[in-house]
Amino acid sequence: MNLYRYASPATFHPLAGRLVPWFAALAAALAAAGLYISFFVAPTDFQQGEGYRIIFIHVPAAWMSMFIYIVMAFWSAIGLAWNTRLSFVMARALAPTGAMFTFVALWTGALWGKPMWGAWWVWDARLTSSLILLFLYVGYMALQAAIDDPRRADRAGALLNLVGVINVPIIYFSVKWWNTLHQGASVSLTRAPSMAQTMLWGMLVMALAAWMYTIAVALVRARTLILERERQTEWARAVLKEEA
Amino acid sequence: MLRFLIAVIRRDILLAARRRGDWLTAQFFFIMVTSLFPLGIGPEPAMLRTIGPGVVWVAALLACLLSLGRLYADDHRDGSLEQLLLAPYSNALLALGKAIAHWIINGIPLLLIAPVLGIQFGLPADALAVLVLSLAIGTPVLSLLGGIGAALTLGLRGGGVLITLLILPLYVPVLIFGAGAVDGTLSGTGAEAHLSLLGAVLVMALLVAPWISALALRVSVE
Amino acid sequence: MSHPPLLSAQDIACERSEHTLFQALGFELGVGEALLVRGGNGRGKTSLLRILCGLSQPAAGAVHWRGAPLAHVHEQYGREMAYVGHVNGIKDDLTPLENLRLAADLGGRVLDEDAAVAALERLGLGRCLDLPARVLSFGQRRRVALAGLVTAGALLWILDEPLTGLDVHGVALVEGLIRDHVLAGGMAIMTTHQPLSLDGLTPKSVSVGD
Amino acid sequence: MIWESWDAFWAMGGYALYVWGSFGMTLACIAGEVWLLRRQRRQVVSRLRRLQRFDSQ
Repeated sequence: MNLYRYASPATFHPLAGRLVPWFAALAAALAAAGLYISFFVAPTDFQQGEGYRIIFIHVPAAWMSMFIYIVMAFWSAIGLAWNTRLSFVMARALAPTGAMFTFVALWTGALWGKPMWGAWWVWDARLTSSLILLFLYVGYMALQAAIDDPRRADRAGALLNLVGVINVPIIYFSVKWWNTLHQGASVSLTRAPSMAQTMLWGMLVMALAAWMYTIAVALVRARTLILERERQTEWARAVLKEEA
Repeated sequence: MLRFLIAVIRRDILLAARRRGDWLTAQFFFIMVTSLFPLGIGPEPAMLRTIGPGVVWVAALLACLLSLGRLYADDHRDGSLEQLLLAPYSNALLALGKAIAHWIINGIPLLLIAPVLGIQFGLPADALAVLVLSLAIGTPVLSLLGGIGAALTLGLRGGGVLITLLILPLYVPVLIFGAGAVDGTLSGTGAEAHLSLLGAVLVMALLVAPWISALALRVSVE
Repeated sequence: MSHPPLLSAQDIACERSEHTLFQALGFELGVGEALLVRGGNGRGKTSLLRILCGLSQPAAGAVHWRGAPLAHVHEQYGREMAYVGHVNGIKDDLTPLENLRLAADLGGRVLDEDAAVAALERLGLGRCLDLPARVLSFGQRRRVALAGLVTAGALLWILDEPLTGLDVHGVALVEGLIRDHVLAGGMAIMTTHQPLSLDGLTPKSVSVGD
Repeated sequence: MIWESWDAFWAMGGYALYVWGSFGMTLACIAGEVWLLRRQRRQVVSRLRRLQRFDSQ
């Protein structure tokens, strides 16, 4: 057995197992603080009333949906450049959470749009590019699901991910361009008129909570993926014996 | 190098010429999809003129995707893809040649059909010219990006649907700039900005897509 | 023989979906030598040949051609190596001669039409020159692919089950083809399930997966 | 404290459906993901153990 190649998954699995509870706890604490700020510290908006409190979910979710895709591309690039399996696994483990946050951004955008714009869905630049980002996530996951050979799935997914990340700014720009041509500027969710300091803090704390949650969830998913792939190895056998 | 590129293009054109049935399918699909829209929406001329550019462009995207499924699949099945990959030239050159061939075989006919379809939607002459021009700049991008999808989904079950899922989101900028150019002409705001953005997208696709397609082919053939 | 080895494989390993097909496999091959890859079904013979072609990457180890890793000499190796896989790689819509012409174009060579016709005739395809490959039998299409070896003028032949689908006469023809090539200073690597007799030539052999 | 009563808090100044719909869906998504992950982990572990028993026989 070539020890070097198996060394990193074998150490990653228990390490990730130990880290998960810490990240989960941090996520819970930050989320509690963020919710407190969103509901009890941030004052009522004079224009949008209480409805604006949706941004404390919407904006962090929209940020996360972008960040996670970029982080995935980072892992994909590392995996392709240095042929490290763990980075492919990390990219793969992040995708469902990224898709989840994209969905949340769309959902909250729609719920904000109904009272503010009078329609559940408006072809606003941000919502539209979020929708296309969701398509990109879905495509990535569908490609991975369709390929049985993990080696090919890793690499094919990574390439698609990289093409996607090159395209995201172009898509975003084109949608924005299209939007300004077709309907002019409307009240934007993120450019709320009174962007007070407390609101910014609330969104930042919520975004941090989302980050910690994402890390915890991705680590759990990566552990499972690695265990599945390395089931033939000594350490995986030992882990399976321990875990009931 | 150029010789290899030309050899690849000539090869695909020769093969397409031997199988004209396959080739005509995508063209007729393009015609039928566009002709269905007035039936679904109603023959009101002003309405048709507004949606015309978008409909023609969306149909072009779909027709392109329809033929992309076979870009590498036939060669993969009969083993000639392996021979192409082993040829003494860069694989990126192969991917570029395949994309150019795809554009000549499937893209250029779209350009020729599009004005006729534009007339169905009551587009004026200047808008028709811009429509053809935007398709001329935009369809090579579709072939180049689509090549990546075709390479990634090579030999997978449900590859035909999967490629749609992977590639359509990447086509969004082309659709926006392409249809936007025609819209710009119709509304009098001009098409130059759209066309130059479309040109920029084409340059980027030319620089990046062949390399990624080549890597994807390597991954899929392995 | 004291020729320096042109092709060398060191310590290569191959994995397919989670399990190891073979590992620590190595050999060297010089001009005028042939190598027979042995092993049962599903043991990785084809995988080994594809690694030697440069179509797949080994999970460990490396393959060198003229002292350089395959990935660095892709273009040179492409000119000096010819591969016939278990699918023939010929186009059904083209005639045998057109297929050979296409292969030459893509390899950057000019096809000597007379030599190509001679090669096809040598393989018993003289009567099928103008028929599309679609109407040929499996064995005949195999022969077209093998005729491509002759016209490719490559130094190293890598053949995956070259005898599959051939009748007795065809087997003898192909054996003769391989023998002539190797004795004339060529190299060949092949797998086969059938007994292979190359008079006056003893191939090296390597086993996978046991 | 910016809320006059808990009722006012839950009513969200008339935006209850939208605000609680957003936060509720987010919570549901997170809970769903965590549940799916746990289930997946359990399934994978039990499947691999079965495979292992099969291998060792």
